[in-house]
Amino acid sequence: MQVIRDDGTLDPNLDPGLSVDQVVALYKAMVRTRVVDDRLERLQRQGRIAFHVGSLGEEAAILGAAAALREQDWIVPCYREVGALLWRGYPLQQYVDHMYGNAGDPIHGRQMPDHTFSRAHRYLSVSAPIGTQIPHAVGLAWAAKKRGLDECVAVFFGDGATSANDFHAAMNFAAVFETPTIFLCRNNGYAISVPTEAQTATRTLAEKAAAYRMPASRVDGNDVLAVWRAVRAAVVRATQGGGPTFVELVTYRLGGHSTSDDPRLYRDSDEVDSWARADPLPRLQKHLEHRGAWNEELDSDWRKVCDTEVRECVRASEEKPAPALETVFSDVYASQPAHLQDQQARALAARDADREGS
Amino acid sequence: MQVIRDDGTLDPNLDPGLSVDQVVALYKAMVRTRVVDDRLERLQRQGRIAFHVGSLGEEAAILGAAAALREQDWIVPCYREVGALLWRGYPLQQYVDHMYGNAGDPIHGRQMPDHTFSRAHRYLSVSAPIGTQIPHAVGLAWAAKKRGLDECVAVFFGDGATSANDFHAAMNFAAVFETPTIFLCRNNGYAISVPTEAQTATRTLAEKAAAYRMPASRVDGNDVLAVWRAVRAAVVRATQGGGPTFVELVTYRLGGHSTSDDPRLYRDSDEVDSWARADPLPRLQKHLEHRGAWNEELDSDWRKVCDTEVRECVRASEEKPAPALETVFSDVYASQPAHLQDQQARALAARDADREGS
Amino acid sequence: MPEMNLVQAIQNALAVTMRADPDVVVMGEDVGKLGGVFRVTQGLVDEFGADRVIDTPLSETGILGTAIGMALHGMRPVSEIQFSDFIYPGFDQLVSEASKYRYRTAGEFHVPLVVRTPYGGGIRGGQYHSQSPESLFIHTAGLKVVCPSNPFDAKGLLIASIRDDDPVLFFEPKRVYRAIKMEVPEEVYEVPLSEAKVVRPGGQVTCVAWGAMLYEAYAAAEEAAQHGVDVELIDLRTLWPVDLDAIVTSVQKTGRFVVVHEAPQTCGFGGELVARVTERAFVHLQAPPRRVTGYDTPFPLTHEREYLPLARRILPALIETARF
Amino acid sequence: MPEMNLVQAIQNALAVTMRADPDVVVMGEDVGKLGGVFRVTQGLVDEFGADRVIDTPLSETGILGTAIGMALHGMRPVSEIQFSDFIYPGFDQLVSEASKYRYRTAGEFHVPLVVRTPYGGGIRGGQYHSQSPESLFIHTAGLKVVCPSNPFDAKGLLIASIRDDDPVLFFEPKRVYRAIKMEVPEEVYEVPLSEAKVVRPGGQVTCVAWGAMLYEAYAAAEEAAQHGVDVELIDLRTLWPVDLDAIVTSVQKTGRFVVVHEAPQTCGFGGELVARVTERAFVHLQAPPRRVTGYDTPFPLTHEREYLPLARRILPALIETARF
Ligand SMILES: Cc1ncc(C[n+]2csc(CCOP(=O)(O)OP(=O)(O)O)c2C)c(N)n1
Ligand SMILES: Cc1ncc(C[n+]2csc(CCOP(=O)(O)OP(=O)(O)O)c2C)c(N)n1
Ligand SMILES: [Mg+2]
Ligand SMILES: [Mg+2]
Repeated sequence: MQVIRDDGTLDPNLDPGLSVDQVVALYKAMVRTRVVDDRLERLQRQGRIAFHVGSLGEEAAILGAAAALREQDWIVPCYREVGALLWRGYPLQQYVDHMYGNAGDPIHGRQMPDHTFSRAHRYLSVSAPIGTQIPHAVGLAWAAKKRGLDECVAVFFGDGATSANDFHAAMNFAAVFETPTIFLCRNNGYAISVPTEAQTATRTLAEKAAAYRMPASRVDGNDVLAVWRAVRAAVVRATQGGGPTFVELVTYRLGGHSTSDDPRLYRDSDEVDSWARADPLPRLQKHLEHRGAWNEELDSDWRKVCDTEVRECVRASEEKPAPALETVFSDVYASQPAHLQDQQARALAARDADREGS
Repeated sequence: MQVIRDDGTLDPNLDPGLSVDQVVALYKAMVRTRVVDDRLERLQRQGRIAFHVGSLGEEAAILGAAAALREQDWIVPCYREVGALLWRGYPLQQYVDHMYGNAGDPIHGRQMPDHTFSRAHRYLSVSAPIGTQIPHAVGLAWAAKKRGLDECVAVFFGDGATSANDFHAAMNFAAVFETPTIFLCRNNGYAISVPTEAQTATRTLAEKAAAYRMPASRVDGNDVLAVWRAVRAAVVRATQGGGPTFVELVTYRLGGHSTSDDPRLYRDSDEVDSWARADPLPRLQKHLEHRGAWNEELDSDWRKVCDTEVRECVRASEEKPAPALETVFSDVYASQPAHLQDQQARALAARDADREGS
Repeated sequence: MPEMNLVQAIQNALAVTMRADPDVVVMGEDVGKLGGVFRVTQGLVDEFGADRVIDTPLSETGILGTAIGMALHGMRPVSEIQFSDFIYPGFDQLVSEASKYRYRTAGEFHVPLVVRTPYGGGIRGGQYHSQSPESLFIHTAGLKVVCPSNPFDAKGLLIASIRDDDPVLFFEPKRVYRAIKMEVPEEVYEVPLSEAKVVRPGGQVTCVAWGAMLYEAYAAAEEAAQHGVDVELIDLRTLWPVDLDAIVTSVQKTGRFVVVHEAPQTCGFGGELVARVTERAFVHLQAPPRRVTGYDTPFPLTHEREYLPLARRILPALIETARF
Repeated sequence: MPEMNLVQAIQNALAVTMRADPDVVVMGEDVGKLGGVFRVTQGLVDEFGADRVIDTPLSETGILGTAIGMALHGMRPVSEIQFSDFIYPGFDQLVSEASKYRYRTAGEFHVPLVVRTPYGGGIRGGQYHSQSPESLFIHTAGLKVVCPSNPFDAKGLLIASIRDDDPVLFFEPKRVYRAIKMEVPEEVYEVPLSEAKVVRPGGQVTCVAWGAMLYEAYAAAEEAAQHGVDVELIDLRTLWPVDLDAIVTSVQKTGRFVVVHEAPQTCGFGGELVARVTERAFVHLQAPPRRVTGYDTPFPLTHEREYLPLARRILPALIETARF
């Protein structure tokens, strides 16, 4: 499904009817996400942060979905969706602090970069193991239903995750118990080096929903309005007691899997170039210009604003110290048991002895 | 799909064309399986064996499939398919010895009853964890393919197993790597107390194959010729390089889940009665009588033969001693490591000390 | 006060907690109409309905993974794993998710989940209906592990576990389910976690056990007394975080330590206790600590009574340790 | 003789074994064109083709479960788990199936499977790219566990593991992958399993380590010498079945024992070794055995060097044990 035509006009039958301001806000969020991404990638190259996993080329899939959800709806992320978290107002400074694992990092440098979360923004915690978040989204939605709350839960995962145990269990439970869950499969063409064609024998990932008798749709994931439309439809179904929906967002990972990856080893540049021509940002920009709501000047100004913002955050983050060593030993349990008190005491002693030593 | 009509005649369009002798052999094997089942159930009631999990009502699904396979094809069992193993000539005495876990048990009483296997009969080992055997069947078939052997692999599992991790992984790998695997799903209506309708939101289990783009068929599992036909078709496809097939065998568990179960707690007798009218044995018997190849006298004679045979085996089994205590400590590794030599020595010493004690 | 066996006490603990707290739900395979294969949840679906006593599809990944999601929302799910031998398909959700969620969100999210599961041998269950996998979970930081030995403790510990804000593995000694009865209060009460209990005071040898093996250790201790060996027996009740002080205090007195468990010896919890006791009470030790455990083999069927560390294997260990 | 780092030695071991035996295949996520995320399998697909160097879908259950099936047919699959932190989705296949198949078929079937997986910290991998789960597999009867510390041993141990008829977990210290180079023969050779190696003879304290921590223990031992403490350092190489005699012989000489590992302390392999040493060499022990290990928390990122049992934490343990 595609809403934004190549000439920038909208398919009148599919136009979800967002106001210009809404679309401009979406576009700005997509640009901001990309600018932040770009800065973090440079920082990693410069060895100033350890790692980054970005969303280059997938911004429409991520932001379009985030925008289609309501404030009370939950987002259960994979690891490329920080754009959705920022869309909900998560402070950029806090995100950058997390990227540095410094004293400002809400989790005290306990996880790798890009492992964000925020209860205030109804955004669960990023976890590295593929697929584990999918049953959480079902349980979360199930709980909302049991507690009679008007909430639904959108969970992001990749094409590769459809092969995981947790995908199968989660899809089955959601369908059997009719939980208000929206399965957002970012089919970006690859699971690291493994192309989607090698991940499954099916032609599409939407086909997989049939095994659970779950309604499914497949949309152009680089068309932010098509994404918005499909996800909003799923929200409506979920809130009307229609149960779960599977949405395949067909997109492409324009960058490497992460800063640790070298995609040249497994895909050729022609493929990347052809997808670059389907980049969601220019497509939306064209539409906005067509609507007379955007132009080059506004664009470069906005990019500058975003870049300055992130540079400011980086500067601030680099001045912050490491988290206290004590933070290694807290939050394992609600209260610290004796064995962790011992271990913490010994770790602090070792650290101090060391300092004297050196 | 149904081949044997209610009047005992065959649907000419679907008749797989088995000879009378072949069908009689099948019928006799089904009866033998049931007689053995019945005897073992009684023995458990009498406290002479610890446990039994039977196949009452599912004999057509099991024997029809076994008969459709070729000698060189492998069977990967769930736990109700001993009928298929006996069909391949496994000695009944050995099976009964296993049921007693005595010195004649090939695995020295290391597993619960009904955990059979036989390399000679190309029949893998029954394992209690649901679904774990399914990826084995895929790997086994994959190996045969890699080694250029004309073998295919049929794996049995239940309706409940379709919810397991291993089912999802195995179906996906089989489809992606086009292994000669035949997925035989015995849909007997229940996973212990959970009806198939509560196991999945789909109307059939065959639908699940769509998630892997795997060809699937759904047949009357109480019609031994329909089962034979579907499984043989899958064998042909597999051996012609057509890859895996999913076959749903629609049947019903007329008995309890196992001798530990009490089905009255979760299903009413009307349901059982209506399925009892679809019992595969009378249906096949009627067909054979129609063919003039069978009658009441032959039937009761054969049942007597089977019953005497199993009683003989039971008598012999009950005279055999327990396996040697040493067998607890062997076969953990190819050769016994030091720590197990120690533990064995201590166990034997404890046992002897005990004997003196008492 | 009514008499209850272990099954009834656990059933009662679930019922009283569910009455008091609508956020408590029970989920698992066959927990509804059937009441579980051991009938522990029998009757609950009649009182609380299928929305709170949930028969799930056959997926431990789903049972644990969706329960974690419910817990993240603030509910208090009690998941049943039919046999602890079948917990492995859901192992990842416990080890990678439930155990680490609080840590990786600095407490912003936590997982008040209880996983009930029957464990252990002695019911002719063979390889896959007899296992005792507790040490795998004790090794996993962020999980708590509880194992009651009697109906009174079982009810109090289960209520405490459900009210606890961290994920708890609740191992039920299936061999004890209907073996003993005792008086259990009808009302709600807690037996605090991480408190061991001296069930038999003694001065010469400290013996630690839990669950079904506690009775074997007790029998062995009584018999040891006939041989003039005075054993102090401790019921651990909560395996992790363990009440190490209770053990060390006793060993400082006796100078001798024997630990008993069904699980295979190697990397079982016994080894950890021996190591901690040796580290904390080395100078008091007058004999090598001893482990009486299952063997390092899969769990057998016919010879399960030889495999299990029953009284007849514990007794010589107690006497030899005392006389070392 | 060519110089190789750990990555090259393992790559070479796979190549020479695959040339010699058509039944050896390599399978896992990204092992083909990409050559694995650590490039260990780089180039193999070019030499052996996609049928023997198999990029699988993203499923550890599938990678291990189908490999077991291949092994049951007589092949010798080498499965790669991209990080040992991600082995849990396939845990059931290893613990319930691979480990028990020989036992439950009295040897009629067996599973010659090798599971290669990078483990351990020190590469800024945080919670899910740093774990050391060896004790979970050591606890599981029927599995062998190997962990090389250097290129020469890695090649010989991997070849021995592939030729071994039992399932082997082969843990690769990712921190060492490119950290050291040494001469490694081009030809096929084995380093026998279950043989530990004394890498530094000494008389006062026995120190046991493996994998990446061996280098930390070595550095600490050298520094201890400056303080007049003479440490005997043993590289375990195979963790299970363990070469206990090598350890006990050394402890009988030194009377002192220190074990080092990255995994969390509780129910880690160190506790098992302390227990066995205490049982076997109690009368020789002149100081409490010590464990220098990871802490009982998830693996942190920023403070990973504080979390790891590096030389600066091992040294005081050696000295205090020697001077106890
Ligand atoms: C259980 C598990 N296995 C392997 C990995 C290593 N890994 C990290 S990301 C990834 C690929 C994921 O691909 P996909 O699901 O398509 O998400 P994408 O990165 O393309 O957004 C893999 C294999 C992991 N994190 N977890
Ligand atoms: C992983 C796992 N979970 C739970 C069980 C307990 N259990 C044994 S049989 C069974 C039901 C299986 O149902 P189905 O797959 O339909 O096979 P059937 O018994 O009906 O032939 C269950 C839940 C198990 N053996 N393994
Ligand atoms: Mg992808
Ligand atoms: Mg069934």
